[in-house]
Amino acid sequence: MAEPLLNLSAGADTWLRRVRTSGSSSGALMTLIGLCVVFSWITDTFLTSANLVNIATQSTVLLLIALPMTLIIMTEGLDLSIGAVLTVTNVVLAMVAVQTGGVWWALLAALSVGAVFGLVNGSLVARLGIPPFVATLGTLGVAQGLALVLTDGQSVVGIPESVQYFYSGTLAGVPLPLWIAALTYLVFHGVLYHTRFGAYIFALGGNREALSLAGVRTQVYWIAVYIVGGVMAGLAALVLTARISSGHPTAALGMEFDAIAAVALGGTSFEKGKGWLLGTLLGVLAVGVMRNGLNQVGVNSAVQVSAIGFLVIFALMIDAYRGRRA
Amino acid sequence: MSDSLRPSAINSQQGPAALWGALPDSMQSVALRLAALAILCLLLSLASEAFFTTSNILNVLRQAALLFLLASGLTLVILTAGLDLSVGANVALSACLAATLIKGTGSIAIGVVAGLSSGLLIGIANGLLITWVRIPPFIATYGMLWILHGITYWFMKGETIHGFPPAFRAIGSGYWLGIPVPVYLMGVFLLIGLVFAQRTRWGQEIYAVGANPEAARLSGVPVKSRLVLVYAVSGAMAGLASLIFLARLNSAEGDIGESLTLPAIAAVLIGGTSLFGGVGSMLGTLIGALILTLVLNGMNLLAINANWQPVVTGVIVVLAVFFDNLTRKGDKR
Amino acid sequence: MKMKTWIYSAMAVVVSCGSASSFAQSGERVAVFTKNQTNPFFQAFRLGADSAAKQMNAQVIHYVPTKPDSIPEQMSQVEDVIVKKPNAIVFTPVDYKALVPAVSKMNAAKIPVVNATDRSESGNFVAFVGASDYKLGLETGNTLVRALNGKGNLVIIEGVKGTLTNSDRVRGFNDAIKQAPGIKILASQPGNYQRLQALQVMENLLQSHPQLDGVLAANDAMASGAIEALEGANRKALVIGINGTKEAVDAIKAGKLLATGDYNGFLQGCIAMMTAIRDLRKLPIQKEVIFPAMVIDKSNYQPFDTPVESRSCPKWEDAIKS
Amino acid sequence: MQNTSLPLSTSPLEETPLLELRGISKHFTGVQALDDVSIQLYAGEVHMLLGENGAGKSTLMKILCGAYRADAGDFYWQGKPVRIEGPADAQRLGIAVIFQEFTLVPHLSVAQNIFLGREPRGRFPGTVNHGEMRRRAQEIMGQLGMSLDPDTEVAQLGVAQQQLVEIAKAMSQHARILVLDEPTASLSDNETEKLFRMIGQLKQQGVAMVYISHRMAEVFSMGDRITVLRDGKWVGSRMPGDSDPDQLVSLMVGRKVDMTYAREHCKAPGEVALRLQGVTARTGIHDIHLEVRAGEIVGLAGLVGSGRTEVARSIFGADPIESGRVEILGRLQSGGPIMARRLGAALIPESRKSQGLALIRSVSENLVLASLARLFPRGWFVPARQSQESLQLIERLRIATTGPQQLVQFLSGGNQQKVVIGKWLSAQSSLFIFDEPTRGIDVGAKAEIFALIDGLVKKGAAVLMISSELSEIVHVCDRTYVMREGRIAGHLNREQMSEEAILTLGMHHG
Repeated sequence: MAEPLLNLSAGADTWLRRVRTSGSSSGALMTLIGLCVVFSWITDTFLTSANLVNIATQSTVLLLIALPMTLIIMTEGLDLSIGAVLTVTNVVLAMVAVQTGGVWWALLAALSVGAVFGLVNGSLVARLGIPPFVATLGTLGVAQGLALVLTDGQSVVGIPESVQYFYSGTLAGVPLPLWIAALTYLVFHGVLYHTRFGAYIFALGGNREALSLAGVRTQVYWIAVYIVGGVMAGLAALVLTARISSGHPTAALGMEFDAIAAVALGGTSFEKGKGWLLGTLLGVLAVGVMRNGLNQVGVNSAVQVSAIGFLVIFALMIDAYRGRRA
Repeated sequence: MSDSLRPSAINSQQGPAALWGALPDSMQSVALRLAALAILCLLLSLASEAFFTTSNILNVLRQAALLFLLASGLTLVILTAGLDLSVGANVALSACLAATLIKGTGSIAIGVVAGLSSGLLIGIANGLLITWVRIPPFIATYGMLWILHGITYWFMKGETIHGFPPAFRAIGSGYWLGIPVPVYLMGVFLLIGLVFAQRTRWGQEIYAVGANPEAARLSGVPVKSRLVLVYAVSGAMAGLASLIFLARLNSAEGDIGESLTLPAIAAVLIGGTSLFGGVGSMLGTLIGALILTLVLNGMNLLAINANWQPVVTGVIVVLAVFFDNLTRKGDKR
Repeated sequence: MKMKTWIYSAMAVVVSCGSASSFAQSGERVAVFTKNQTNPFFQAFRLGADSAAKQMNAQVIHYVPTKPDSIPEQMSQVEDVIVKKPNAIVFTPVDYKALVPAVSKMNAAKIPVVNATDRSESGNFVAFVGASDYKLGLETGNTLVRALNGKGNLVIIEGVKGTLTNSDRVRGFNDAIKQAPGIKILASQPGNYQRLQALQVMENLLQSHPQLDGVLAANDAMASGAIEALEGANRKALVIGINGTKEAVDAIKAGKLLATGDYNGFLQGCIAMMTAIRDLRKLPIQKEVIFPAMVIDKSNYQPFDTPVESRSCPKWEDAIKS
Repeated sequence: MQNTSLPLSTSPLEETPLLELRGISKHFTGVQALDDVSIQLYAGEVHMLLGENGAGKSTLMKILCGAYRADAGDFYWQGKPVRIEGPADAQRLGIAVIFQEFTLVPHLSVAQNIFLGREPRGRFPGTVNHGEMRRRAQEIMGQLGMSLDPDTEVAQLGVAQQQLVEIAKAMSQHARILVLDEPTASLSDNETEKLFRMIGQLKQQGVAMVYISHRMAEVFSMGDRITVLRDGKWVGSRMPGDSDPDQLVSLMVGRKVDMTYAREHCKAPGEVALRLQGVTARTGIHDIHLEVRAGEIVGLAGLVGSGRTEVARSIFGADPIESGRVEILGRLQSGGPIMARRLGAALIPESRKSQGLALIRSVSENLVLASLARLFPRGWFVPARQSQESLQLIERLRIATTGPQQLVQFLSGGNQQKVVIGKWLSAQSSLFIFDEPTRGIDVGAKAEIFALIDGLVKKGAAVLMISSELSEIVHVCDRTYVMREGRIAGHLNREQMSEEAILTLGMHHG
């Protein structure tokens, strides 16, 4: 899936220069290319357009939560709760959709529940000074429990067709989730590289003191980053609910670690506000290609489990090796 | 206060405030947590009469023992501002390895040695990945988690190994003088942990590495080998915990340790060990493990719907660290 | 440069060693989906499918989610496999409602599907092979009621809330108990089909209920968890499980477990695979294969005592008769 | 530093100051940081602010830029009363401060840093007009004679360039008042030249400047007016014409201190404690030959970036060397810091806080950090032994602390440096490498540190001292090497040593 190179007002050269400077670590790029070559060499069904679309569609949900995770990690933060929040918003969206028979109220409910969790995360970190790992570990528990309480363990069914359309439907031949993912990536790209909020995210990670001295209300933007995380979990819930056409109390538990791994794979570092959005996209695709390829080849599932671990460590080794040399 | 070089007047507060002020930071946080633990016990014994029976207390101690053993190794890791997400998977692999060998060779000793050494080797592998290949701890141990799960699934092929000799099972579910064996192990390793952290040179060096690794390195402290040591200990403790799990469950299957990693980390955080490194104690972790187990036990006794358990655990972790921030004097990192 | 070539070769090795095993046999290619890699029941199911395929020299590829019981992952595996167009699919949905879209994808791709173990809520299938959870719950419940001769307190340890197997089995338990007024249900708590959670739930239940005579566990793993808890607290009670795993049979032999419902993963695997292959070869098949609810106890455990690996599938004819 | 080319201008004395602070006080828990301080800032004038650390200079600066709120006192802008309670007020008035730790965001471009918080609006709400921002950044940098590409990431710039970006950032806020906190602390000479020329231009544009410095030469060459603070109180204001360095120092310290630290120099140096032969390392040092004998204080002078810290780190094994030999007390040093310590070497690093101390640990835990192996050989840690050792050191070094249990982060700069030295005394080192031992320490404490170093040498230790204060090198060292661009440019023995000689050897030729 060609990454949309459209960018708003900045000249092309600055974008490329930014890739060269912050894109120095290309562990994800090399891993992705390596995997594609190996899999297309081993099985002919890998490099078919149907399969590639397949990988992209499956990776949509992970991308939708990996993008905000990139911003949060760039502010030297972390969001362990995004997987559980995605689960509880999936349940909420399903329940409201079943009640109202439509998708819009359900989406609104999911986005607002996500925003509330984001606000709680942000306030705990920004106002009360609780380390992000601890704060979001707390909200992880709360969201996970809430999903169980709301459904008492039962999955929510009877999802109206209008919701399922968001996964099965296509627009101009391209599956809807791909449009959602591409549009979201563009918005994030625009926000991070072309808006004040984006510059402040770099500053929140790079030098928070400088931001407050510049007369900017840092607390507001710091909390906003976590709210974006929550809201994106709500949006991802739309695609997830459409995909599994139900709300399930354990649907996306553990997905937060996949997101963090994809972001790290993509070269965003845990300190000093060094972030690279395209890297995250590559990281998500690398994970998707790995899983799909191994399924295609029919590799023993135990080997598949280990392969994911090797993938993460390999990519980081490349960065550490290049980092030391560069 | 001018930067004059006259030694300033000794701390002038009088009375209990002086006593409290004089207590070093770590003692204060442990004292606070003991108070919280006492209040929790009081509330629970009022709420349900089944709580304060010897059999329930022993039951809680045994459950807490397992959590503490895993969390004690983790405490040292978090003291160096690191993290070990692979402890759960380590327990799974070590338990399955030990189970297979005990069943295969019939000798408990071989199984126990296998379990401990597999845990230790995994810990050393984590340490080397982090110090030599320089991968951030969070990601290195996350990758290791998947690799270990893969190996366990491939190794066990979905089978379960069950039925172990009573002598082996004793270390998990046996009683000695009326007290469950794991509780003794908890006591022993609490002592070893306290002594190692507070009373040995290596313990002091680990605290220093957590507080400022660069300053430690430039003071001639072998930072890299201390980090490998810390992850090795965490792995070995996971190996030990896996044996007790195996003995208690009397069977081994692929995802035995799956649900242990986050509670163990939570116990360390509730115990007051700071994620930024350099601050924390083994005693705190024990209290953290007790608080966590007591709450879950209390909820079961009061027949509160199990769905609420993750919610309560999450809230406790946040509250514990929040109070720490309030009480810790000006340690804004 | 050096680094890149090194990675490619390492990747190739990892992938090729995994795939070599599945190219060995020839004949039809059947994809088998199971829920997870840790529950012995599904391991028996996979072995049953393998032995049936070997008998009828077809080729089997297993697809199991890396994260146990992960709905989105099984969904992805289905989508990936459809691209490869296997000849037939044996499908055990992680969740009988959530995986319906996956089934419709298989139907759209015109791949014949045999539904096994958990009956999917909708979608057209060549056949359904499984046991009746409800009947098993009922039979095992009655066995315990008879053993307690109609009087006493008991607890139910449920499986994973929301799964079809769990709700049917628990319904069976409750209906059995309704027929015996003397039996009182003290509590019904979930153990999520996991040994450790069942152990902890049981330990706490033992604290709050001094007088406990029987335990109905929705699967064998939880039954043995309950047994460990009872031994840990040196208390006695009659325990019943379901699935008929090797471990349960051993426990019955040792007198710890009263009885277990024969869910027989191995046989389900065999019949499901045979049905799929026979359908491909246009041989007569049965649309619905429901195993009778057999309760294994001290009296009849011998035939079930052989280890799963060494069993082999019965012929189609005599399997259908039983 | 001799007089720079700038004429000593006596600025036109305007009656009403651009900004007047009257009766400013600020109180922190237990500390009266500022007590009734008044100061007048005139347009087009460089107002020098002197005072020991903790005298209240940085607090005054933070109040000026709105980071702190004054407890009492009022502000008059061109005679009219105004309020400064937050960064926004200061910005509105045009007050900009350049701190020592730069307020720059590493992974943002130069233009983005300059306009942080005040980005020009783009087409859509919230977006930034990059083209406009880049153009205005170029325009400002042009006025200040800078030739940086506005799109380069700040992380890729050197210290000097980053400082220029800070100043451009201040000027982008149409700053009428510019506060500079020890701007030349880490600048090379020609970079300092460029800075002074820019300050001259700003004076022409009528910008009022507050210049904080510890370097007397700068005070007299650049200052139009001098104010001295001590213990948070105003102690006096002078014109450069009617005062001299010694008078200012005594004002700052409040007691007569002999500025030049006299010490009788080593007559008979012992055998060789440190020898470097042809040492080259990837960190940018080439073919280093030097020797330090027991009983000697040998200087290592040179401009910022000439590789002095890199030499120290290579000796101590903190950075690997590519070729050449390092011998400590006659034995080859081929390992890392662990081996260096075992051979008896000690490194007092450039930045105490990040490389020298564990701030959240106690004084005694820091003091024994390098001697744990010696004090507890069998591994058994005895707290009594640790407190006994640290009490001894606290006494010997006269460290001002409430007790061995106090956390190091609550000590002043001078006392923290003493803890670092104490750490190495406890390790019984005999070769001491000091890297800028008195940076960020005031005059009073400096004398104390030098007395300590002299004490070490008198007991037979060898000392290699790196310092950017030429007067310190000349007064304290027995002889000195001078480095230039990663090489040893020359060696000056006792007689040849003078500030001018060092400077000429160290200056970039051509």
